[in-house]
Amino acid sequence: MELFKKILIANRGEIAVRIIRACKELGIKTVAVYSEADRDSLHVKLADEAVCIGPANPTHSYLNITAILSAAEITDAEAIHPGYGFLSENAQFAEACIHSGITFIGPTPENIRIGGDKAKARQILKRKGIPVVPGSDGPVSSEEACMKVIKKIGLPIVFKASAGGGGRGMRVVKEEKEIEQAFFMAQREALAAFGNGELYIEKYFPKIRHIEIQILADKQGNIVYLGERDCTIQRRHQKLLEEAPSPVLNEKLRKKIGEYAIKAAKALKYRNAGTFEFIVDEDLNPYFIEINTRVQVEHPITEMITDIDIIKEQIKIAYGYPLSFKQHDIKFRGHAIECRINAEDPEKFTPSPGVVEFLHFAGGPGIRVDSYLYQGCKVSPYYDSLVAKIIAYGTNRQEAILRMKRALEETVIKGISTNIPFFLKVLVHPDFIKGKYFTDFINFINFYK
Amino acid sequence: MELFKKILIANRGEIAVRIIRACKELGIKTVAVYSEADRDSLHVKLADEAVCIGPANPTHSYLNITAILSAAEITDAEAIHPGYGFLSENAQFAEACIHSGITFIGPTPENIRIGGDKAKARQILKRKGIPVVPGSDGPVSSEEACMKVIKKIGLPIVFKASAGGGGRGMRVVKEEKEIEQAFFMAQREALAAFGNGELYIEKYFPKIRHIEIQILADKQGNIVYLGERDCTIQRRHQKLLEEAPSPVLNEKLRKKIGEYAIKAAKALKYRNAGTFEFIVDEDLNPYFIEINTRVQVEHPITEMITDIDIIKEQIKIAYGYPLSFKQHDIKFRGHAIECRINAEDPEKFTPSPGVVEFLHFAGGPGIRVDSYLYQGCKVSPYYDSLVAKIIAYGTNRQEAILRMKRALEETVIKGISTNIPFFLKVLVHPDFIKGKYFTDFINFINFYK
Amino acid sequence: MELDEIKDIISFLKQTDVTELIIEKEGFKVRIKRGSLYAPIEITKAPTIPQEIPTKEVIKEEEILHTIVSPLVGIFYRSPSPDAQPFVEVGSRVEKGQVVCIIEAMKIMNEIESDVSGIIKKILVENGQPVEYGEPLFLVEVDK
Amino acid sequence: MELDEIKDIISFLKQTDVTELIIEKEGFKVRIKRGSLYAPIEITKAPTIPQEIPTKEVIKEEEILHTIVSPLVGIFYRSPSPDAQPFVEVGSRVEKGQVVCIIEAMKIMNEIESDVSGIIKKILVENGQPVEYGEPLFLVEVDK
Repeated sequence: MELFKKILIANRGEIAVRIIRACKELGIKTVAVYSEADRDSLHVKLADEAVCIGPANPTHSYLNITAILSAAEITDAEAIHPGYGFLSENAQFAEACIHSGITFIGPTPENIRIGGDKAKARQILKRKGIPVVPGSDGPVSSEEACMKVIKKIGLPIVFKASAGGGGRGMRVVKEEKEIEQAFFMAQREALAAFGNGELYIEKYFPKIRHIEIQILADKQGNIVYLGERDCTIQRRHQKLLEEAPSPVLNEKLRKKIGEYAIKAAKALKYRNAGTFEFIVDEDLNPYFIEINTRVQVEHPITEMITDIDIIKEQIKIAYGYPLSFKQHDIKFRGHAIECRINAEDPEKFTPSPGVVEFLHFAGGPGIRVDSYLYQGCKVSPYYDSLVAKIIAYGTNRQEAILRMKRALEETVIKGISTNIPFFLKVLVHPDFIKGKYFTDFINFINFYK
Repeated sequence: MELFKKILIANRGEIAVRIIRACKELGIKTVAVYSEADRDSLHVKLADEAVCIGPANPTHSYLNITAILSAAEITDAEAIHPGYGFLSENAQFAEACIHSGITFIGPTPENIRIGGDKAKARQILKRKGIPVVPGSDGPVSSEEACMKVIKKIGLPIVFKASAGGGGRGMRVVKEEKEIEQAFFMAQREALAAFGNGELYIEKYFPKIRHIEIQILADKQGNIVYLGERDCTIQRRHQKLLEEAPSPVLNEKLRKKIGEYAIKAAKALKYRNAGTFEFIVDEDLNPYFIEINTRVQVEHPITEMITDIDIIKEQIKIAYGYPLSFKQHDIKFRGHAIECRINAEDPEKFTPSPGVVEFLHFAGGPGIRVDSYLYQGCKVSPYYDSLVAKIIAYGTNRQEAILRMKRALEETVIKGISTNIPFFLKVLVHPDFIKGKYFTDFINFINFYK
Repeated sequence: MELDEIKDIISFLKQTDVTELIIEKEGFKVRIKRGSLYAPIEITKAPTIPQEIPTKEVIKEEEILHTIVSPLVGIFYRSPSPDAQPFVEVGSRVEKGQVVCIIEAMKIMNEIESDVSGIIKKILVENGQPVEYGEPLFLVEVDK
Repeated sequence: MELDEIKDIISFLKQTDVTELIIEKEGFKVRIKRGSLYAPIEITKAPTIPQEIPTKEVIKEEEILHTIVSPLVGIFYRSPSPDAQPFVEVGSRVEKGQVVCIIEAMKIMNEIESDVSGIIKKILVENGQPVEYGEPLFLVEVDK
């Protein structure tokens, strides 16, 4: 199969390692880029070539478009994979790649822009008949406009930033008297965080599940969905544990949401891999919330149950190949769970950088480990605290849970603290075992036992 | 699911770890047994309880029936899993378990006896219409008897020991004048190795593939086959690399050999997991050669392509459950390869015991590692040199090969030598890539490059 | 030798794999030991049967006392039958070859003999308790 | 025996498999013990771009010479155009702020200035060669 000869990976950590592995298995040479703090990082060791692109501060290295494109140029890389985070959802970067004659492995700049403008995405998809959370038609710019919307949908509501992400610029309003202050606080926060104070309103559901649909779209216009991921176990809007399939979706609802995602992707002329996020309320009504225009951290659980390598598909699509399978070829099989192992205090969730003094990952059947750790490596305080993803596959949900538990019990990471003790509590919690949990689940875990 | 409360694992190394993992995932408590040399071994650390059963010399520890049954008794273990090697194919041990009221997780003592008497197994299955390698009907005890058989089937032939295994008591005869000496040499060797000099004759095929069928049989008499494993890559009858499915079998032949195995298992009233070994000649004619009445080292590749956990099935069958699936429920999916990582010189194949000073196993999609290694552990000179099994799964054979290659390239084991460099040569060899190889393949690998 | 010189050596050692350095010079002796390099191997708690042996004590006393260990896996009994007197008590004199306890394995009672002559100083296992191969049973002060 | 001699011995030992060495000499005693090494981390060969920097030499000379490093990723050019004279040669005097080379990144020519005044003692990169961020370009003997 003819493909790119060389790909530059504009990222670090586990996702850079993941992409390098896919390239190796496709016979593609790899170029790692790294900051001065990452000189001894695993992605640098595994790549065929490596270029130092700046100091530890990501603004001057992993977010430095010029340095990354120069690195691609001096190494003759034909394409760039951005991973997640950093420049992955930066439309300007995608455009700069295209202008430099380098293939950006991801969606089009237009797709990325829509993904970044949540109010607009809501509007477009609503017009296409996809249910969105009741709320404003596009941004609201004044208190009066707010009141109008609230009169229509009722309290509680949530203010969200059009450019938002990670919970910043968000404010829940439960009583009328809180509206004014919440509006201005959210606006100020959004402005500070994203340089854009635009807000929109959504109805607030206290008991929801977070369901996302993985899609793949080729340049020929073929689109498939690879089922859902249930990402309901979160802490402050940061996902911690994901599972596929969702324990609450039935076959009919799965198909319905999947087809919403396809319809949305078609409407947006979406290309490459993407994720359409929905919330599902207690009565199992789905509402679209946003699009993630990149590969997701939790993509491996979809790979486990579909037997499709999402990173390889991204590369093949970017090269110009049509998808080699149709929707009806995709078979779901078994159950997969991912735990995001973060270098952090398991009770206070504060980061715990340091040197890994001893490392032993679990092995055996059904266990996949995606990590950049090796014994003796440094976990840098400059970047994300995600150090490993442990993925457990089972023929059914119960087997996946028990397998994850034994894998976490086998795993030893010394020198840094991790959140493994937290997951060991989740996995034996009766609500989790029953599959009956919502985004507030973490409040029911007793940290001090 | 009601099951045993506690199982004793009468083994060490990676297979003991494998069985402990299965027990943990079934909620069963585990008892490890260990020799004085294995006090710090991984299986001891992972088990709920551990009992020292003797000195390093396996005759007085892992082969010590009294010590093992006493250990089961003092820990109240309800069942014993023997793994492979050691006491796994010892009918007396299986009987002693039964007499002590402990469930032996494996076939019946009668099954084990037939498995150990190759000449008799040949006879029985031949009578059932299963093709066996042309040769003697049962053992030959005199030179005259030999000559009669040879007149019928022609040269070359091979003498094999009825009680044999691992190539001992075997002699190939290509010319008539060699017959006498070969007969007496093989007889002497068999007597020395197995305390039994009984020989039988088989036609010798220089170009063969080694194909084995995994079966599962419950106590209710249901039998299924889980497809074949191609174990053709060997060195002195020791398997080194296995793959499933075989690159040479077609759907029709797969079904034919699978049904031979079922027929054979039925004829022998076989119970639990077992493997029926066949050779397949250049014209794709299969001939039964022997039965392995235990779990095989290479069982994971079957697990990867069938999604069936063979160890868990063994335990459920031993407890008395009927199989939860029928033959038509078993779906084969993708391709899996296993490399047996031995602590040995990669060119001379001499053992290389020592302390593992640095360890880094590959991770990522499609890679499974079954190993008892951890950084700092000892690889003992007393036991088998197998330290890890690296298993690569791919949606097709090419992906599995490339994935295995990148996994071996990522793996770092310091302090001991391993045969990883050997596999890296196999995986890029044109005959291997084409799938066109026979049991003499190893002769075509250039060790001194 | 000055403090700065020592500091200098320590800094230098950090870049090497030297773990111990002793310098004696002009009535001056410096010993630098680096360490805790290998992380201790503690994969998971590995509870052994029976409950924890009081290792510290045994090892301390082992230096002067002889240890009789169990030659097989089984149940430790101090007397030939439940009603009988124990074979030995703390303070008993034993001769080499004298039976000191019974270990039951596979319903067979194995008489365990002392491999030295001397005085029993300590009995390390409770009556009826399971024992492993090689597990310490008695401490004996050996005759000189 | 001087400190430098000891350091020298230790450096030498690193290339051998000797684990312990005791030297007694003229009332002087040195004992060096190596080992229990953290395994050196060499996951796989990690070739960096560009080809190997002559690290040893640089580090030695760095102690006395100043290194001008590349502030960005790109292509190193010694002269403003292919036909022009190089900005500097070995032996050239440079003033702080003087342009010493060009690094081309994204078709833009970035003039790189010396951050010290002194004499160019070594040019570490070939004309037209790609350079990383932080890569050493020149060694300069700084004015005292």
